[in-house]
Amino acid sequence: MLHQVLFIIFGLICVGGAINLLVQRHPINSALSLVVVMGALSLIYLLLGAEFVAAVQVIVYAGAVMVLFVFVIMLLNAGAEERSRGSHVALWIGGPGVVVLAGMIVYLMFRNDKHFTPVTIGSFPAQPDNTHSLADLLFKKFLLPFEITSVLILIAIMGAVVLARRES
Amino acid sequence: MTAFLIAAVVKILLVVFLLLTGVAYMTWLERKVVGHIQNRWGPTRVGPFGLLQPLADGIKFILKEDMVPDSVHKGLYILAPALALTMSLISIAVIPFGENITIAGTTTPLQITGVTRPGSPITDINIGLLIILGVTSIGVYGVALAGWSSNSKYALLGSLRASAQMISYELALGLSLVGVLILAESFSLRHIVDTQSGTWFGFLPRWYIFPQFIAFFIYLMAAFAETNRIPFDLPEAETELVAGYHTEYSSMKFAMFFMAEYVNMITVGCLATLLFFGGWHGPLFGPPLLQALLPVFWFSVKIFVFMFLYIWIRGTLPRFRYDQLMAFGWKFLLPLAIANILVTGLIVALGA
Amino acid sequence: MVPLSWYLVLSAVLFCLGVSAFLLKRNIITIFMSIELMLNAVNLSFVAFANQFHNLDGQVFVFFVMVVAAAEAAVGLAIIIAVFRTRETLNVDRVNLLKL
Amino acid sequence: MNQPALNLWIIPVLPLVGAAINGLFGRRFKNSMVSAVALLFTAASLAYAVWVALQWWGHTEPYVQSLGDWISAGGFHAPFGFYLDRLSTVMMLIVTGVGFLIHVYSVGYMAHEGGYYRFFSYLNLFMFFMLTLVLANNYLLMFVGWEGVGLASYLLIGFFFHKDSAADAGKKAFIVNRIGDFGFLLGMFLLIGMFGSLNFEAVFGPLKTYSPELHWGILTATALLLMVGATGKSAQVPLYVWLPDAMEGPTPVSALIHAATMVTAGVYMIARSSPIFSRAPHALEIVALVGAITAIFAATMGMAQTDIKRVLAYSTISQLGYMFLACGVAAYAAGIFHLMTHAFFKALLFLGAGSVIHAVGGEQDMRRMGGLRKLIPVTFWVMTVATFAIAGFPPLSGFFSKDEILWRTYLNSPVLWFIGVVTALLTSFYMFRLWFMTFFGDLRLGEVDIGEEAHKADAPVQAQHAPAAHSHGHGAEEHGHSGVHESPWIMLAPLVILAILSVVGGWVGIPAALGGSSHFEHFLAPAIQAPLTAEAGEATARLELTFAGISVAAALIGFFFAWLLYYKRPELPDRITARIHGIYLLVLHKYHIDEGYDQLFVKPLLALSTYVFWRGVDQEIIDGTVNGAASASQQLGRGLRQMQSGNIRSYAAWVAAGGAAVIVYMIWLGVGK
Repeated sequence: MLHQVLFIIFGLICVGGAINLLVQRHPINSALSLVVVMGALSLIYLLLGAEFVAAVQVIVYAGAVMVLFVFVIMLLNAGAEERSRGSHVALWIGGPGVVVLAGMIVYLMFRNDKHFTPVTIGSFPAQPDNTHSLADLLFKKFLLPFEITSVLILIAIMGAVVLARRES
Repeated sequence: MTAFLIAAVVKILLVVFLLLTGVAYMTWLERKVVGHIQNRWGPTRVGPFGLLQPLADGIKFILKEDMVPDSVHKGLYILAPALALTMSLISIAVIPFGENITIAGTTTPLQITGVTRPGSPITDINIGLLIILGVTSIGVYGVALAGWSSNSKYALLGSLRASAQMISYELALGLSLVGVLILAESFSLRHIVDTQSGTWFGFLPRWYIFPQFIAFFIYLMAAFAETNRIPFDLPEAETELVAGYHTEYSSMKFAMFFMAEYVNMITVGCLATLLFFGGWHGPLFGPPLLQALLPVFWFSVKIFVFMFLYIWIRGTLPRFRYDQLMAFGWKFLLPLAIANILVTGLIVALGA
Repeated sequence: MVPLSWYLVLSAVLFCLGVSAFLLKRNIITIFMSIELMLNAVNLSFVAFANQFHNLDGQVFVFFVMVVAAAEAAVGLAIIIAVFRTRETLNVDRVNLLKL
Repeated sequence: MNQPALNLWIIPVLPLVGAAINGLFGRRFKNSMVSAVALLFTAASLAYAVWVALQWWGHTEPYVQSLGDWISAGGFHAPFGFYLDRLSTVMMLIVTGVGFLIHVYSVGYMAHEGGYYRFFSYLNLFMFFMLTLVLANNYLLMFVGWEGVGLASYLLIGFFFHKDSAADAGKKAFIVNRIGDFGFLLGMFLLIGMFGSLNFEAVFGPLKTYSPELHWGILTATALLLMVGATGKSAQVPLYVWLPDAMEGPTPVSALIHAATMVTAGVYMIARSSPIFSRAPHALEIVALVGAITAIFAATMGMAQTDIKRVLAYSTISQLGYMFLACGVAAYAAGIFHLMTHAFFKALLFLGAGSVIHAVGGEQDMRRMGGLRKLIPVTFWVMTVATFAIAGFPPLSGFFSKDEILWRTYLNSPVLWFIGVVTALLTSFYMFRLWFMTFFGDLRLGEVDIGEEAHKADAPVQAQHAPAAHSHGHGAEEHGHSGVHESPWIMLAPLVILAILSVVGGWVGIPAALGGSSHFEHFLAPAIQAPLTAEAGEATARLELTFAGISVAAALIGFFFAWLLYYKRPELPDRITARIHGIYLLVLHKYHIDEGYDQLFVKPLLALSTYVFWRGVDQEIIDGTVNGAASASQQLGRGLRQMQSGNIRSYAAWVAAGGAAVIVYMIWLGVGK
């Protein structure tokens, strides 16, 4: 019961934030609503028993990535976006496409719900903190991808520096 | 259940009250100490030794006219200080001050988010440290939005600096803690503190400051930067941009930023104490009640030392230049922290 | 007791909101945010399935997604800054020459 | 059976290493270094070959060594394998021995030519392929060597590639050989079809057991196809045309490749395939016929040539014809015997000719030579030996081998024997003609007579040796009368050795009738399989002696005519040629065979490929297809370009629609049911 209430609350916050991101005209409002979405998502992760992921979600996404966005918005002093009609395709092809996509996925999920076991708090993870086992996976089974992503990050940093540097 | 709720509420109110009072007298202390460092008296008028000065300040803040400049981004302008203060207050919730305490038959841990069941060890939230980090990182928004929403060059520059600085030093801060985490093998603050009980060689307390002094040094620097304190207080460098991100703020909103800053200082101090100075551990003696309260005392003493260090440094050091700040953070602290992690991990791995 | 499909549907809805944001917003930065939103939606389903199958691999993948998202944000924002410098606009409808 | 470990592969690989070293780094070496490398590896190969031969001398059964599979497709396996029986032993020794001598000779002869390292690397390469050919234990590997020597000969014929005639000659040799190789390939396919393998044991083993009638038809076809290949390589009618032109190459090359070794590969192949041929009597008859025709045909053409090397070329062809004749009458041993002796004296002749050309500073036209007897005595004497040998005077080597062939031929069919004898007569005639014209009379060097055909013959010659003449140590003017000089000993030494060989070379096969014990034949016997049909006519010693006498008489007659026409009364030939001018010209122009081939094959092929394949197929169909595809895609692109609006959101819209479509399709497929 409590679980469902929490889920509904946070889920509604998520969806509301996302919709707000969609309707807001000023990028900084969109950014903040996205931060809200992410925070709510991290709480939903907690419901799913992934507390470490939740924390990292807050720290990395809300705390770093979105700050970066806000930072850039402030830096470029971006104003409210203009309602230019650049692409009719986006509206007349993409719109229906998205609707169909959403409908299909939702239909698929509900249709296959009988195959799934409902989520109950505490059922997973078995041991009190799954951080250890997560670390085990990350540094044993997924060591190579981990290293590769580290290289990826490095390259991304260099790329960002090169791109953003003003030519002189 | 009711007892549990009551205990929780009581704890929350108590902690918040103590915290805010602490903040208030922190300001007094700062003015006094800096005053003496600069051969002044500091506040003396209000009350003995100006002890009532914080109260007077508080009243002044509340009674002042709360003016909102035109052409500010209204919503965010109001949201920003609230956000800053809230985030700084939230993080206190996961900080443990001591072991159980039993009052009127109810046993409760000295920690807001801690839970205890009879006959079982205290279980507190197992990612406390991460929560603190996350919350502090959210706190950046307060500063950034404040600067941006108040639609003023000084404020904008200040908040740009602030956010850049905070993002940069968060890295060093987080990485400096990893060393301790490797040793303690847990994110739970309480567990970390427990691992620091006892002594090495009978006399040296088992604090992580000793094996992790490099980490502590890094943490100290990063903490100063995170809290925008001298020598890293560029976001509010009076001589350059009037007051940085809260230039346009007045009265209670300004007070919120003010309090947020000091609460952050205290939080950081608590964290340092918990991670490096063995939390509430200290010599215990006397009657049971004293036995129960001594840990809290030791804890506050350690925090006090830390706060004094803050003030002392403020009275002593000049301010960095901005490029120096960034260079220091990225080119010195970050590599050092990584090296520290590597060495610690290596030693632990070899030891295991 | 919450059926798994609720989580999955939530993730699907978020994803589609992200897509539509991508389609409808004109501001490059906002479009980037919608990408982040989509990634988050995918993360949610990862975590949900990790819970479903009692297998932490899904959560590990969330980390990888986060890393990629962070890298993508860094580079993307750098690109945005570069574009803004030359075109003086953030409106994608005005940036349609396939060159800076 | 307990085999000593003879690593046969070393023998061919050694020259290959030499070729590699010279080919890769030779450019930087000094000439002495280059020749040192070449000689070292060739000598090593020779030494090892001798050692191997001694190791395996006593054994009659072949020594087979397989180094593992090269091709293994389904049931078909072609190993890198080597096969040493007495036949290949003989060939191996000839190739390495003569090859080594000619290497030595070349050091002197090529000393002043450009591309020194190139020459020796090619020469070593040839040695490698030739030895592979000889030692292969299956037809496929043999074919590798077969093609390889073709390549080497192409490279060496076109050695003076800056000269069109040389380059053309190389191409001609290559292409004509292709025709033969085509036959060889088809023959191999038939063999695979029949035996499922190309290994000699696998092919010959079953053949021993077959009864003569058992599918002789397909065996005949195979044999004929193999013979086509042999005619191509061994310059038999009708594929001989490339050999005379091949004389464009440097003289040592002519000696090694186009006289001693490569051209005999065909004979070797037939002898090697003796089990097959022995099962196909008709094929054998055709081989004999081809051989006989080639022999007399080439001999007649040889009579009229004035270019010393071309005379030798035609004589080579006709001698090869002899060998074919021998194989055709199932006297494989005699064929190989003649192959060996011919290798000696023909190599000697070519090298001698080279020495002569070298002496007179690049002149190749015999009508400008003469009287060299005094000037270059050593060359004269060795040439004399060789001439008598090839003319078939006892007791020189040529006599025994040729006599053996003729005798066997008679036993088989008197008609072919008669042709053989006439050829012998002609052979001795044109050889002595060469001898007299070159060494007797007085030196006619420099008196350029304006024979219209003479120019045709000379033009390339001058061009070829012009660089040589200039790059000679002493100035070009010394190449007048007084400039005639004996060759250096590094060139003469091989000549002497070969002279000795061509004297004694024949004694290993003295037939019983002449008090010998035709040892060579018995030696080869285990490697050769004679037809099951017992030979006709019984061999009586007296009969054989008479035939020996007849062939000697033929040689003497040839000698007499040559003496009469070119020594006693040198003006006679012109009168005679004037009398029978038509025939003379016909012979001189080699029966217009080349022109005939040109009309018959080359022009039609050119027309076909020009008008049908190039203009028609290539330009119309292929290019048309390509261009059509290009323009079609261009049109398509024009249409699709509308999508390429450059607007990110439009792209995103397409992607979203596509994603939706995919999901719908998957659900329609029933995914996740």
